[in-house]
Amino acid sequence: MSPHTSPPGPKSFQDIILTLHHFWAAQGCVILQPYDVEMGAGTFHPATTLRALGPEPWRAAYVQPSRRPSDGRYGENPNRLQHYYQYQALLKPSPADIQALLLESYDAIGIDRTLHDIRFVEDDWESPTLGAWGLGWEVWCDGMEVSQFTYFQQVGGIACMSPSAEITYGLERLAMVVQGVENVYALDFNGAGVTYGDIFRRAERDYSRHNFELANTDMLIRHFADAEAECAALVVAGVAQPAYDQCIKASHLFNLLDARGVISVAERAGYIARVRDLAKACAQAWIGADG
Amino acid sequence: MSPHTSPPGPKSFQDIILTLHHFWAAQGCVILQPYDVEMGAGTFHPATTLRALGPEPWRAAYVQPSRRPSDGRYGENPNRLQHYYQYQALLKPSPADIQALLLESYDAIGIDRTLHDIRFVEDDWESPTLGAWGLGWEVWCDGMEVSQFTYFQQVGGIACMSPSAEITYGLERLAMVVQGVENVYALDFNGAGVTYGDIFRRAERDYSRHNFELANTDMLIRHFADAEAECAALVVAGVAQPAYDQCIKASHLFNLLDARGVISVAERAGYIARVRDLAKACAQAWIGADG
Amino acid sequence: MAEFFLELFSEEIPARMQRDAADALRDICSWVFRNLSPQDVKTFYGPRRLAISLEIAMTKPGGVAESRGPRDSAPEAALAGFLGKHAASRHELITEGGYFWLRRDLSPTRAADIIMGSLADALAKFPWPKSMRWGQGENFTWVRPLRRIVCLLDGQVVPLKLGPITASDITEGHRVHAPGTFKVSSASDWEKKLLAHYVIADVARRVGKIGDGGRTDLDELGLELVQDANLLYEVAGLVEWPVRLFGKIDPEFMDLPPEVRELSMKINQKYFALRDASGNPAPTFMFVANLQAPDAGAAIITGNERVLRARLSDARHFWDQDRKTPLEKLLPKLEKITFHGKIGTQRERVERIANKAENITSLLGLMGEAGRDARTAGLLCKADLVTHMVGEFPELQGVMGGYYASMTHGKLVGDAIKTHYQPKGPSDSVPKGNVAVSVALADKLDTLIEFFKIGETPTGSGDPFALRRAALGVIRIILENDLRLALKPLLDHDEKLFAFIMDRLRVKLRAEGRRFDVLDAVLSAGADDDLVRVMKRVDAVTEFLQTEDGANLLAAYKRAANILRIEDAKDGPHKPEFVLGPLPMKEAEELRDMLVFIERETYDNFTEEKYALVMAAFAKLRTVLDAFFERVTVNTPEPDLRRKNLQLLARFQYSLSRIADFSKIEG
Amino acid sequence: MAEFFLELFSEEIPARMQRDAADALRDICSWVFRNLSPQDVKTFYGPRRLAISLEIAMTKPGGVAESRGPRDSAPEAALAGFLGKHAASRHELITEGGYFWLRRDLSPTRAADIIMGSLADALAKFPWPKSMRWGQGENFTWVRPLRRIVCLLDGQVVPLKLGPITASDITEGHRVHAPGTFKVSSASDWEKKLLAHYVIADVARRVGKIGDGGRTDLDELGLELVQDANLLYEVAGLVEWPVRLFGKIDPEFMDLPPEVRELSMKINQKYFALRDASGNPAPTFMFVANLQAPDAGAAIITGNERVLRARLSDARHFWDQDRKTPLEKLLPKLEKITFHGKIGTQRERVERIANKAENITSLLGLMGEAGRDARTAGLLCKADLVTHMVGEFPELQGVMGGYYASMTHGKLVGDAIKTHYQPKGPSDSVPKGNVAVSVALADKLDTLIEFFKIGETPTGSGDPFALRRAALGVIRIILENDLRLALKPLLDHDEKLFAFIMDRLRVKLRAEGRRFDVLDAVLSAGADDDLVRVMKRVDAVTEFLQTEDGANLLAAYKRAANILRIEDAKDGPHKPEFVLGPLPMKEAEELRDMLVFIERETYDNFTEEKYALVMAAFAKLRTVLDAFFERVTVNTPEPDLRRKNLQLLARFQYSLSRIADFSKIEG
Repeated sequence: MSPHTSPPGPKSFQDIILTLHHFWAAQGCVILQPYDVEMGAGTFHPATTLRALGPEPWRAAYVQPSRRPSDGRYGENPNRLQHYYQYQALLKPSPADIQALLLESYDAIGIDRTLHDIRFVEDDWESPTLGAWGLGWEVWCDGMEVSQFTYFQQVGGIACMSPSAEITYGLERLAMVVQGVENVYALDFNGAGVTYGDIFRRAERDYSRHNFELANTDMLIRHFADAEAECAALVVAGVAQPAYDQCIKASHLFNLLDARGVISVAERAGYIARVRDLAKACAQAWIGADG
Repeated sequence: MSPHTSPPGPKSFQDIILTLHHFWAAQGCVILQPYDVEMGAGTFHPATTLRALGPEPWRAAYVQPSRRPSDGRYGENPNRLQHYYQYQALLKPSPADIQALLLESYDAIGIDRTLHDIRFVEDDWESPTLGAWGLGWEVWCDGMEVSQFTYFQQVGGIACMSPSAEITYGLERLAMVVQGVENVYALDFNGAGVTYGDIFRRAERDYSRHNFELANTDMLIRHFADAEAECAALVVAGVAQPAYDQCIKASHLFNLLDARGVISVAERAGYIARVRDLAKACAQAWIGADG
Repeated sequence: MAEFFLELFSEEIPARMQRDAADALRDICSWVFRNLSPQDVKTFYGPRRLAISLEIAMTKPGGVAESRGPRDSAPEAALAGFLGKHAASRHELITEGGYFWLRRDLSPTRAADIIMGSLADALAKFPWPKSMRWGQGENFTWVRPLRRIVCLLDGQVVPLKLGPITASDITEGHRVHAPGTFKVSSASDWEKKLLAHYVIADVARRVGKIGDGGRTDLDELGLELVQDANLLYEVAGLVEWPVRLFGKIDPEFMDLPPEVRELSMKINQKYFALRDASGNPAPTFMFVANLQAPDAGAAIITGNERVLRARLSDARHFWDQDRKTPLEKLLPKLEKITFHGKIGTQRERVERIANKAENITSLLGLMGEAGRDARTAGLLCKADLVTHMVGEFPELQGVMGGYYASMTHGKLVGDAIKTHYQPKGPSDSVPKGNVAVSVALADKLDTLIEFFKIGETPTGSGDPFALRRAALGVIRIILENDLRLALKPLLDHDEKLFAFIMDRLRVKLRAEGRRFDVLDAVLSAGADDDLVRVMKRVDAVTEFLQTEDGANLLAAYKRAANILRIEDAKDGPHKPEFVLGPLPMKEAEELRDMLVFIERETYDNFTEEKYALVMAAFAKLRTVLDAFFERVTVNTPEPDLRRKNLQLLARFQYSLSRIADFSKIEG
Repeated sequence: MAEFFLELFSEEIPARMQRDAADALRDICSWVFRNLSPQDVKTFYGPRRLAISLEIAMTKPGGVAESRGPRDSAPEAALAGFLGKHAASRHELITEGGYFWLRRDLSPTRAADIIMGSLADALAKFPWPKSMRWGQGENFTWVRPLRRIVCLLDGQVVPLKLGPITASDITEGHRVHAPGTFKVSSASDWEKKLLAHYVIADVARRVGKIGDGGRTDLDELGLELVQDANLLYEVAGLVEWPVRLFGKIDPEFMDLPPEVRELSMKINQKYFALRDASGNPAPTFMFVANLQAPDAGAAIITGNERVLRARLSDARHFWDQDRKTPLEKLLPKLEKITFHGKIGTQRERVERIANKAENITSLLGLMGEAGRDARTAGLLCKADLVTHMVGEFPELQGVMGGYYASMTHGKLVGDAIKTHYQPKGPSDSVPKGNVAVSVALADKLDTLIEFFKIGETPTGSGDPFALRRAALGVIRIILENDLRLALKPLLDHDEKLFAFIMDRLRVKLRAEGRRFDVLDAVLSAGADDDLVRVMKRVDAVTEFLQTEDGANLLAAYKRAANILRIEDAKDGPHKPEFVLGPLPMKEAEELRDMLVFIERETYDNFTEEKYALVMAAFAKLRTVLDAFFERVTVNTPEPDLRRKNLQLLARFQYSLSRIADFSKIEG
């Protein structure tokens, strides 16, 4: 391996990710790839949702592109994106020094704790669609929420036998703090002249149009029902992860419908409950079958 | 950053990936994340398909989970997987020393060129679904194909203004060579006791059942038509990448239908042509609009 | 006596839970040590620790434990069972009063044993609002992972065990300024060493440092803190070593509505707003760091300013966007928002509110302009639900509608929309001004009417649609604005709903420590749906009852009522007719004449709601009543006279009943 | 004369293109340097370089360039046009023969200029089967990126430019053994230095090293290479420094069908199969590395063995899986495979093939068992298309079906299926044995009939369904098995198809360098759809024509035909009737009698296909024919005699026409 020497100055976006990979790998995490199904948050990755179940120890870290259709701002807002990256570390069981590890990981990417005010602010987490909840914090750096920290208590309606600690870094925000920039599109992506905006700005504009104006809602509604039925059928067949893919799809379809503004307040709860039912069924299938 | 020191002995699967990231980052590549839509090969990632178009310089590297439904072997075959990882580097324009760079990247992950026989064996690449072709090689290490190397000539039906060099590493095969193991499931994943099989074997079994026996073909056929129509509509609306997502989906749906064995030889060509039409339309939309 | 000291050191405890947790800890210790003469209790709480110190006896005195066994005549089996249960042998028993008894001497209990036993048990059931498991998945739960326990009795470690943790004398200080651990030997040692390790253990000292902080910094800036006790305590729960810092607000954000700016600052960032000498919002915010940084906080300020800039940029964007579209244009979007499945859309709702608001203005005697304004405000009052700003900050609903409406429809309409959700709670103020009042009333009345119509009424503790709050709002708006309205027509004559509102009024009075028996008395004296009048009467009666005359009258009333109840049971009822002509006793005649006089005199006053005069008139009854009861034997053997006396008493009751049913008044 | 040397150094050139590329380079240089007396041309090719050396003159001699202008009487405008085109002025022109002429002296051209000009132009259009652009997207294309050019003339660099590259005297050696660059001064210097840099430039030497390699290694192992020239050359195109290595094949794979093992080795891995002394497959494979590794190739061997093991494991898995399901069970799956949209499924197809195969066996005079076998083999011949093994290795279709079928249906059926695609090309062998032959014929005939039925016949170079190959297969199977069959009934009497097959037979003969005119002659002599008989006749006639008698007879025939053509045009046709009775010339009588004799004598022989005897009989005509033409004046003035003579000649033609239409034979 050609030795990798960090460039001087703040780390680039991609260097931050690589640094976190090395950091968490050193903690025994498997460094996984993002899941290749559109989803709203890294928690939906089966390496979190499914592996958080059951008693087997598990440590994993990965990046997850997170699609939040409603958060699109046509590439005009310096802080809001409908597509961004989460860095997720999951440690089961939660180790005793997990908070210290998080802080050390900040050290690693260049946030000096003696100069920056890092805080753990209450944030109880709940995912109604995943039938999951946990307790934890937002982690603030100088008033900016840069991570979320959750001790999982329940996932897919099943109490966690061996509670995991889940750390989710908002990579863009973290990078903005590290690089001291005000506009996400101005982030130095690779330390060699490419900015975040060079890569993603056009997509933000186009997906905002897609999410708010263009996506075919009739189709999305049909596909939601399809994913629901397919998930149920696959659960019956006992294939947990393929079934869970359909659950993820249903969730994302719901998010798209929501962004398109065609779900009434009354219908919302129903959609969420339907996705939760899928998540629960998948969790049962995962636990039920022998690994 | 806590310094990352490679462990002694052969690199773990995840170390190989991180090493390649550092290597290609040093060549000015942006290190991207996998695309979060199911696809058959890293070439489908918009960072390749779309960015290979047009004259703008571009260098990117990333891992892509590749889903090949027909290649499932129920977790029983030591070399075949329906889900595996490609490492993709794309350099536009192709640099003069690109072959040397590839060989140096092998050095980096621990393949000693003085002991191993590395060869470039003709392999002209064509993706009928992407309307793409190029010339290049399979790269062999001791008779094992560990990478593909292609100079793109056409993508989405459009001649490449500034031909890219595309390098695709088959990560599992590469790791098997590096680690000297015969069974993919025995690969050391993280250098800390977790094997590739621990993570993926159950999924291989379940997805093989899904792909060959369970997936609802009526639904897949409908969704193919849906993706086709939606892609066309989004192209008309001028949003290239959202449209292209639908093209990727159509392609994967086709692969699933193929695995389920419901596409006759006669129909195959028709399906492929339909996906290619989508890819071409997306490429036009990408090029046509101002970036 | 010895000092007991306990510190429960955990990962960060939610600020909002800390004070209650300290109280709970105090309660637990007081109970567990109840036999150890606990005293000098002091609690500490903060982000990572909850602690208590108190003086207790080192031992609980011994005594005798007595258990009654079966009857001495019981079969052997019963006796064997008793012996088994207590692990006793036959010779330990005595018989007494026909029963077997087991009496055992209890030795004194060491405080340390109580700590390891009862205290540990009680702490394991600590009443956190939410608690969690962690690590290897033990069943022990805590608000966040418990990492250390210091447990000292008279300076010695008591190895209390809670879940995975065993107590020691080791604790930690500030994460950054003083990493690592240290030993403590007592509460004061702990507090002193913590201070040396950059932790202010006492919340009051932290609050002081945050809220005042010596003030020199604020004085230098010439600014005043906008007082917000909740925020103060919340922030004190977030820091161990509070450091006041000041950041600039970019001028471009100073023309945003202050509510927007300050909500964003407070809710999202826990920043304090400041005012300049003239009381105007200052372009500076105060915040509290948990760090004494070597650069005097420069980096922290930069970071916080950046965050606020980002937040306010977002707000500014919404503000600019929203102002491009008049609220009217948003009405069609309300058609897509279901208010409630059985009630309909928000669009239908605002139509009703508009009608009702206009109706109320006309009932209030206002014509033309005001009615139109009320209608407009009613129609637009929910339109801001679909603005960008309210989508982002739901707390600003109404407020934003107010701003947006005032731009196109003037201040009256704007204010009406702004305040139409008020009062949002018992401490919130009510809208003022006819238009505002009409809209706020209409909004709440509509909610009440519609939910009652579909049967979604509150049950027990369940009130998902906050109808109780709405009812209270109606009451307060009416009363505090002195609105003279017949309420029932506004309720579509829904008697159940009227009763519900009256019940809320009763609860309100009780909560205010006022006599709700008087309310019942007044209401029983004649159905009235003019709340203002009802309360005038309540106030008059209440006030009157507090006078000696009033108390006397009440006593007389009760006496009369008592007599009548008994005699009516024999041959009643006795009608409250005036007995004309001379009566054998002049005291009876005087009472009758006084009643006639009072009734005549108070008739107009009552109608004119001059309740003070009414009561003053009744006050005059005192002497004649006293004389009557002193001299007249009501239950005289002469039947005619007895009837006349009883009729006179009934008339006395009747006269009073115009103002209140005194039988409902406790006395 | 000077040495010209050119090396085109690129990234790896596909092995299959290298030889043609070297030939093309030779052609280009020969053409470009045609005026420089090129000689001693030698080409080199390998994975990364294409080179040529030859001797050429340093200059091309001068000469005169002559252009004819307009007529000297042409208008001025025409003249001006001519002058403009040649950039000439009026005084340069001369007139001659009524035209203007421009004659210019050409100075001698330097070879270097030709290299920089014409050669560069020609190389820019190098006829690669596929070529590509790279880098900055220049329009220049090459088979793979061109990285260096060495271009030397008499040891001096000629800075030839191709695309982004300018020639120099610098090249590179082996990637690993000799990284970096070095200078060369001549072809021999180049070849010598390359050798020192671990590159064998001459392909023949590489092939030699691979295919023979001194043989000591093979001798030690006691093994023989399975010769495969194509593989040898392909591998030589993949390595610059070939090193023979040997790997073990795990015993567990030795009971796989050798086709499976060897296909996997050859196609996928470019490994050579080996045989032991008894000619049996050896559990060892040979392969060629491009590296002389310090561990003597241990790591390389380990790696290659691992690859082969993986591949063979896969194959073994398929083999085990497939054998669990009898082929019959797979037939329903064929229902889902469309053979062609207008023709139907594979299931329908095998039904037809089964019928036809059985029919053919009975036509071949075989009954019972053979018919049933043929039917079974026909029905199952495509079933392996849905086996795992053929899914993986499509090249093994038929072969695998053969293995699988032989397990349950015996060797005859198995062999029939195994060989039923044969012959796959002109060099492939044809099936043998009645059952195999029937199925192979049935398969091909079915394909031909069905595609002709739907009109999908080959056009020009387009033959997407390989019908030409199928027709040739039919021909070869019939001929090489000596099958006596009437072909037309087997073609459902499709005359177009029959003509197509005959045309293929014609092409086949031409390709074999045989006289297809004889075929036409034979076919014209009487429609015959028994190909064996047709070819016997062709052979007999061909052989006969090669004798002096035959040549003479042909000449006589042509003479007779010539006469008849002319005379028939006047008053013909003259019928080929025997003129009975005496004739004026005994030579005519003798000819007649001989014809009578021959016709009588050959009738049986012809029917019995004793064509040699037939020809021998005709040979006897020679002397009488010679005499006839020498002595008889055919075109005598006497009409009767002329008619008789002409009828005699017509009869001569007629007699011959039994065996062939000699007019179709070139001579």
